[in-house]
Amino acid sequence: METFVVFFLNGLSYGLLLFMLSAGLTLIFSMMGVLNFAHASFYMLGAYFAYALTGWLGFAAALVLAPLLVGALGAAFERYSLRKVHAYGHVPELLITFGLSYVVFELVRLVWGPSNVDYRVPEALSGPMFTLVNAHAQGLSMVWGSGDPALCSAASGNSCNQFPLYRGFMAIVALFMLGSLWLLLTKTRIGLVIQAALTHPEMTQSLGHNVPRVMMGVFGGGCALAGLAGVIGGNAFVTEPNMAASVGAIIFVVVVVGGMGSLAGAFVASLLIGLMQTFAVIVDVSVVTVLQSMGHPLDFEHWAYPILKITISQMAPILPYLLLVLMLILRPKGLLGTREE
Amino acid sequence: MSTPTSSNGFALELRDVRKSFGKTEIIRGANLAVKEGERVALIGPNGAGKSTLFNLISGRLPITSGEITLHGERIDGRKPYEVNRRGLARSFQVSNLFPRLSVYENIRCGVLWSQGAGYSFWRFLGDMKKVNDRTEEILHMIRLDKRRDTSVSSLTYAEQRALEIGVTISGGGNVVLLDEPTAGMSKSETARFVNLIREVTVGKTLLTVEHDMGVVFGLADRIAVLVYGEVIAFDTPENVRANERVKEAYLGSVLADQQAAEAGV
Amino acid sequence: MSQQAVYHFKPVNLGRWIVWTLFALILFVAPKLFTSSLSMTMLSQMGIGIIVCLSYNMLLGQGGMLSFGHAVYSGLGSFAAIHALNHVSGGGLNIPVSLIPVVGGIGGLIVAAILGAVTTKKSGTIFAMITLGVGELVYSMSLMLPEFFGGEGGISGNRVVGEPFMGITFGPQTQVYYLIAVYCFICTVLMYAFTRTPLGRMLNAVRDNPERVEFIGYDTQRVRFLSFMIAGFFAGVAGGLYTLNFEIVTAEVVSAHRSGAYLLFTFLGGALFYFGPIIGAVLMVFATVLLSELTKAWLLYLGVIFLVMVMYAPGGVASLIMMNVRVAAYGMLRRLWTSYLALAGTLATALLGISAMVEMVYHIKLNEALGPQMSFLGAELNTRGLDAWLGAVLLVIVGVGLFELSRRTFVQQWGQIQEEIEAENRRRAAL
Amino acid sequence: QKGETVKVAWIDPLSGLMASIGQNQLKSYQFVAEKLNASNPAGVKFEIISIDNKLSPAESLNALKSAADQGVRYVVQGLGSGAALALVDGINKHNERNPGKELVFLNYAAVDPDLTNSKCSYWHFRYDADTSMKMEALTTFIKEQADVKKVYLINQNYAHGHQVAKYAKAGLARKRPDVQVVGDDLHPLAQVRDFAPYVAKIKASGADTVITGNWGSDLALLVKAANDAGLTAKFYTYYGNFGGTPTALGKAADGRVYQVGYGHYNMGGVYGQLLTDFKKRFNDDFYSAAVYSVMVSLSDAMAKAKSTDPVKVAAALEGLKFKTFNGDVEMRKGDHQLQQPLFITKWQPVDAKNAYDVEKTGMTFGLVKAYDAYVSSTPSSCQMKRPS
Amino acid sequence: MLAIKDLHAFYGKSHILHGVSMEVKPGEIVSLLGRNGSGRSTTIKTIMGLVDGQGSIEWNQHKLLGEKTYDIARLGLGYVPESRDVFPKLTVEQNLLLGQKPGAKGKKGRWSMDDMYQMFPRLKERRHTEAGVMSGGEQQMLTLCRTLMGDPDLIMIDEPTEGLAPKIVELVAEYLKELKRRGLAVLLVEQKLTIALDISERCYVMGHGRMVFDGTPQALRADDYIRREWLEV
Ligand SMILES: Nc1ncnc2c1ncn2[C@@H]1O[C@H](COP(=O)(O)OP(=O)(O)OP(=O)(O)O)[C@@H](O)[C@H]1O
Ligand SMILES: Nc1ncnc2c1ncn2[C@@H]1O[C@H](COP(=O)(O)OP(=O)(O)OP(=O)(O)O)[C@@H](O)[C@H]1O
Ligand SMILES: CC(C)C[C@H](N)C(=O)O
Ligand SMILES: [Mg+2]
Ligand SMILES: [Mg+2]
Repeated sequence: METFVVFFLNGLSYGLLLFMLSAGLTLIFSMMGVLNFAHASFYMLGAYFAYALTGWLGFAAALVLAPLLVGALGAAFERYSLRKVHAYGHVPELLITFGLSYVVFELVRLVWGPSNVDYRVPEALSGPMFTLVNAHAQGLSMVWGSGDPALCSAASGNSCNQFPLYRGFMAIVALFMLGSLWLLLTKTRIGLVIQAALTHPEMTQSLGHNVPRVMMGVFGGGCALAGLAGVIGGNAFVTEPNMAASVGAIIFVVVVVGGMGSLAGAFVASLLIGLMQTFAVIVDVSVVTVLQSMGHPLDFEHWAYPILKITISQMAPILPYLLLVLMLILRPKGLLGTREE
Repeated sequence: MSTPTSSNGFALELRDVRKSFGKTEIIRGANLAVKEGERVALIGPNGAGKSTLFNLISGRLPITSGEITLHGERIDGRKPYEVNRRGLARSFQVSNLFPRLSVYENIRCGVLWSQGAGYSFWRFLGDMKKVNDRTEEILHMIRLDKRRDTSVSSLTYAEQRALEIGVTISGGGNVVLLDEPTAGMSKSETARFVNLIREVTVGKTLLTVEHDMGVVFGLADRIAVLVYGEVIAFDTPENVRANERVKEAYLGSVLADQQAAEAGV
Repeated sequence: MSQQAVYHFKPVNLGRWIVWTLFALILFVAPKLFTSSLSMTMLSQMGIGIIVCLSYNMLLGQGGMLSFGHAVYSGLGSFAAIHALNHVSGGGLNIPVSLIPVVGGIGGLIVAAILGAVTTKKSGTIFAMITLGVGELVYSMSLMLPEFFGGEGGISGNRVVGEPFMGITFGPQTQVYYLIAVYCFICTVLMYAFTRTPLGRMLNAVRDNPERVEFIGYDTQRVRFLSFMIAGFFAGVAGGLYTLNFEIVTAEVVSAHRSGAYLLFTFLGGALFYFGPIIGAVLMVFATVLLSELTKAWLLYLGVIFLVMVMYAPGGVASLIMMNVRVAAYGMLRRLWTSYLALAGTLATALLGISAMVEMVYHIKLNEALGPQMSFLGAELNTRGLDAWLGAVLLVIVGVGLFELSRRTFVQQWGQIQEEIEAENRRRAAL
Repeated sequence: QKGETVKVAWIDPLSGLMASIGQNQLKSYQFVAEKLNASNPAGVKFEIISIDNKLSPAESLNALKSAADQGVRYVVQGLGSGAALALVDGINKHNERNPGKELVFLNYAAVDPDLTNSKCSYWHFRYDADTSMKMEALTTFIKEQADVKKVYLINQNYAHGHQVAKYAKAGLARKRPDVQVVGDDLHPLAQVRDFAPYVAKIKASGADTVITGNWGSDLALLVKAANDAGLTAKFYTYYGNFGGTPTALGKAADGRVYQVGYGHYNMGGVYGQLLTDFKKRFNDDFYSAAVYSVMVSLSDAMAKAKSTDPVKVAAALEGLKFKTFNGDVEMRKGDHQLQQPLFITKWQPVDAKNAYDVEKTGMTFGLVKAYDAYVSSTPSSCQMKRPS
Repeated sequence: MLAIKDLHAFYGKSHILHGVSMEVKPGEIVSLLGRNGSGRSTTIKTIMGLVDGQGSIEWNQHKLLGEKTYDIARLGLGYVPESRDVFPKLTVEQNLLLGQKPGAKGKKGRWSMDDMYQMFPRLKERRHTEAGVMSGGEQQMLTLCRTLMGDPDLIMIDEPTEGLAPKIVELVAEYLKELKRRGLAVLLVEQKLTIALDISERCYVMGHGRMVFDGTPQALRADDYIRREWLEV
């Protein structure tokens, strides 16, 4: 039970982080049809800007300013680069973001050096939010903060699991993102304008909509979201030049599994993937062990042994890709998507 | 080319065909039997389901219930390419071509299957005399010889429509479905197209949708009227024109008469 | 009219013979001109790259299928080939080394048949995403299955096995190069031939308008699937050649990185023209092998080149060439050469300044151990001194300024020429 | 050979996952070369030519070709056994096919035991201790730790990680059969972002000790997640000192991270001097001390062979006994594996005895135990083919 | 209010309009006739800023050439393209919603959504359908209404009756007159001569990118030469 709760919380909070990361991408992908390969680069920029700003103005200021800066850069990129290739179709758009990701990577390395920077969680947000105590006498209980050290000491025989405060903070920001995006998309016409412009840009302009500006806004907004995720993910994990590459592919999985164009889908997919990956880690089962428990041990020499001996927990981090492939084959629209292309 | 004849003499037959999208039923039990070699025009108000009916016949959409036969053989439930291989060709209301290929290649694509090229990747197109001759022939028929190497995107609207018809008939299907072939054309062009269509469908069965009564009366042996997903009349042009229900649902009072008059009917 | 006759006479075929002969000739003499062992490996890799990029373009350019996982087919082809090679050395198999690439091809074909059955069911973004997922899966699996993929060290083999045939052992790189060149030539011809077959043409049709294809008797999925397998075969052949060239195959051959490189450089070369990927492959080898050796800032250069190319020449290098060929065909290229000279000169000046600055920054960041002195294109620069920086800035300012001037004249000239060509075309059409 | 310039090609990553480590190592080589150029027994001048192999085996082979073209005869590499294995293979073939242009491979960090066992080569010399040797030292240390009862293995799912797990299990079974291995996890290389579930799993298993061969972000993230979840188990690592990781460890990991290596930050002597100078110059840590051994032995061997000819130098290197930062060491003749002492250190705040501040964290790796070379020496199955 | 003088227009390098001049006065229905390819659509597109032009286009003292399309639209010009261009993935209602110009939300325009539904009940029936699957004729109705939602002072309609049933065509003619009654000016490009001549006050005939006729419908009906040379076979 205790383990389950801990895993569930971990899965949930990881899922929320994934959502944070992919929210901006969903926004851009669904509205502009651009597969922004540089999204993770903007995430990285968010982290580095936050690192630089924290040292100067403090974390709170960084939390606000870094995403704005990243958003401005994104908008500028849209204005001076992406827009030029828009007319040539989606492949060039994708490639130009590809190129951008190289440039950002190199510049970051040049400016901040090739290894980790010391960007850490601010004091006020570090430490545990609550502790799950499994005491022999009372069963499972929850204590705010780190709990009484005596309660968790080895001598007491109780086992404790702490849930970091920062993860709670992360979750709140993710939910805030979800809420504001949802408002933006449902309460304004921006979403409609962009979808219209996607198929018929000229017509949309003929109806009096300033399509270029809206596009720039959306791209900048999406990048700002990535930047915000960077501010928060950068210190939760490590801030280094490879951080972009390491999340690059997974966020595409989230967006696609959720259904291209569906914010709710991205949300559900993030949680699903977060939980799935987390729980997969505890499942030390493989075809070999299953066969064994059924009384048919597989010979070590069997040709398929190497494949069949891989346990689900070993596969955990690649399960999302499996999910992606299966999802696209069985339900190309994605979980909550409406469009096929 | 000999037209295969079916047991009952009908090239195309629809029996109680129904189609719903979600809860709305668009085609509500349509019945139609087109004889071999006959030219039929399908008219009806906007949204009556004419294009939908074409989509059902050509296999683009599955029918909800009913039966469609081509030369006596059931074709409902088949994929579009299977229906096409059995001799049914169709055009589209909005030009639906291969934009990056030249005019010549567009037609050649249409010709390939019927000349047995299949999926082969061991024979050169250049060496396939039958294919190329047939392509030239069609090109000539639709009078685009001069534009053979132009890419589709730089054709004028009328040329695109002509090519649309060319691609449709190039496969040699003997039942041809045309969806508003002359829409958007000026009067002179329209007249030219009526002739063109007559010419290229000699010996074939034709089913065409049109809103221009001039074309309809100029082309059709019989007219079917589709209203709200049902065929409410299927008769000779004269009788259809006189039909009060048709007048009320579709023709209106002035325009149709004028057009018909101009076409000399 | 005689004009008419000229029009119908097709001199194209003669031209084609010349082009192919020239291609063969280049393949033949290249190693005579560039003899160092690095240039030999680079030439070999270009030959391999040409095959892969052409096979990739079968999907991208000709079929409109954006694949993020093409390395899976070339890579698994490589693995098939290395296992075959080792079986040959082990005596379990008896095929000449020169046919090992075909084994790779068959490997690629089989993998493409299995995976393609799934992926080609869809098109567009969905196809792209499936290939991305499949690519990641295969790559991850390759590290988890050391039994087949050899783990981190990969699997190595020795190409010098079996009886030498007419003294050919495939030991020296030159012999391997010529094997690659022969395969490269044959594959290029075959893939070109493919574009002239019914399937090749229908692949274009499917790219342009899959919906309509269904109404002229073809099954789009079938067309995509068959072409996908053929592309897989050629990718596999390239993979097999890779095996012979490096004699070691590691998991990186199936990595997303590789797939990405194929995509990028095919596009950069020009996906719209048959020969575009050939240029792309040559650039790919220059960029990854040579550029990274010449400068530490190669990734930056590469990224920037990409941005610029995609923005200003979305048709790739090939389209730039073809635009000029068109001008030349109307006999007007002569008028441009001064402009080109000016453009090149000013651009070179600006680039010299920019790269000097980039290199100095990198030197300061990475090579401090060697002191502030660095050599750049033969010149000694002091990265701490003001003069080097000032000089570089000056170069940039002068270069960019003059470039802008010559660009304006050029654009004007170019526009003029295009207009004249249009007019000429209309005149000819009216005849 | 006096006054001759010897070109040494450094073939390691400057881009990709290990770029940051690579840049540090390149600087280390340039730095040591400069020191030795001032004076060395052979009186030669070293010139380091750096070639980025992007962590790729195939690119390493390209780099090798290019190095050979530039007249290089000595190759150093270390980051990634994959590239090392490719290089060994490539050099064997090169030397066979190009007599008179032999290349010698000096490996300073690639630790796959195969390199000095089944895949051993006459042209390859290793200056780091391989996975099995380090594990030998670690398990000997654990043997003396009574509080170790439950051990958890977590490693990257590739050759290196597999080997760490394998040798750990074997070593523990031999030396501490009472210790229970409560978990043996493999996760993909550099793909895991959230280690929280792994940490929760470790916690649930009740492990008091974690052994991991992880490096780079895989180690940093693992320890970070452990800190967050309040996991108090001790971590026995191979690469805790690699650039960036100490920063990630931070104060929170105080006393919980052990590391095995051929040297340590607070050993003073030559290494102490190198560390200080390097830090002053680059504001970075000189963590791969093997670089020094490589260059010193190379110069010694040249002096001994009285030549810079790689064939003669290789012969001189075999069985060479030389003095380096961690004492008198020997390049074992049978497999070309350097026999040197190993040290167990612990992550702790700087104090009087352990004064070297790592990455400005206020922390350092303090010595807990030193082992002589024989302790960690492992037998080799190498059947060296020597050129006749 | 709209005055065009000596307008030249280009698609890339090909010169399509060769000095077109025309004008539309407030509350007037003007039709622009000509064969396929004579440049009528191009004229309208140039006015909307969708094609590059040279010369002068003036609209209530504003120079339109060089302005951005959306600014031109906001000045009160409405455009209904011949290619229909409904937004296929949006519903009918969303399409209409997009017709409203940004910033004009509060302001009450001449037309409401209900007016549109009244005009074409068929649209109301299908208002939650994706516009892309609607029948050709329905799409035609939708584009007309969508532009009206933006409350333009001049509406330029390119072949509004294409693909409409004869009865609906008559209806459309009625509506155009209704628009005029509400004070709109209409610039109509039409193939169906009967209708065009019936409802318009003045007409222009184009040929090969030039104006070849300018006058009343009566004059055109009377001018056999123009009709034969520039309109019929
Ligand atoms: N995929 C679909 N989903 C929902 N409704 C559809 C779909 N396809 C067609 N319809 C509806 O079916 C009705 C009939 O459309 P169809 O295109 O067949 O009309 P039509 O008779 O061809 O009209 P027109 O003459 O205007 O072209 C329309 O109201 C349309 O909205
Ligand atoms: N996008 C384009 N690129 C190049 N030429 C074009 C383009 N669009 C139209 N044209 C050419 O411009 C000329 C005028 O076309 P336009 O569409 O204005 O004619 P139109 O009078 O509206 O005729 P239609 O009845 O075909 O709509 C034609 O010759 C056409 O081929
Ligand atoms: C430098 C180390 C991180 C490399 C690691 N020992 C390997 O063999 O892959
Ligand atoms: Mg229709
Ligand atoms: Mg027009």
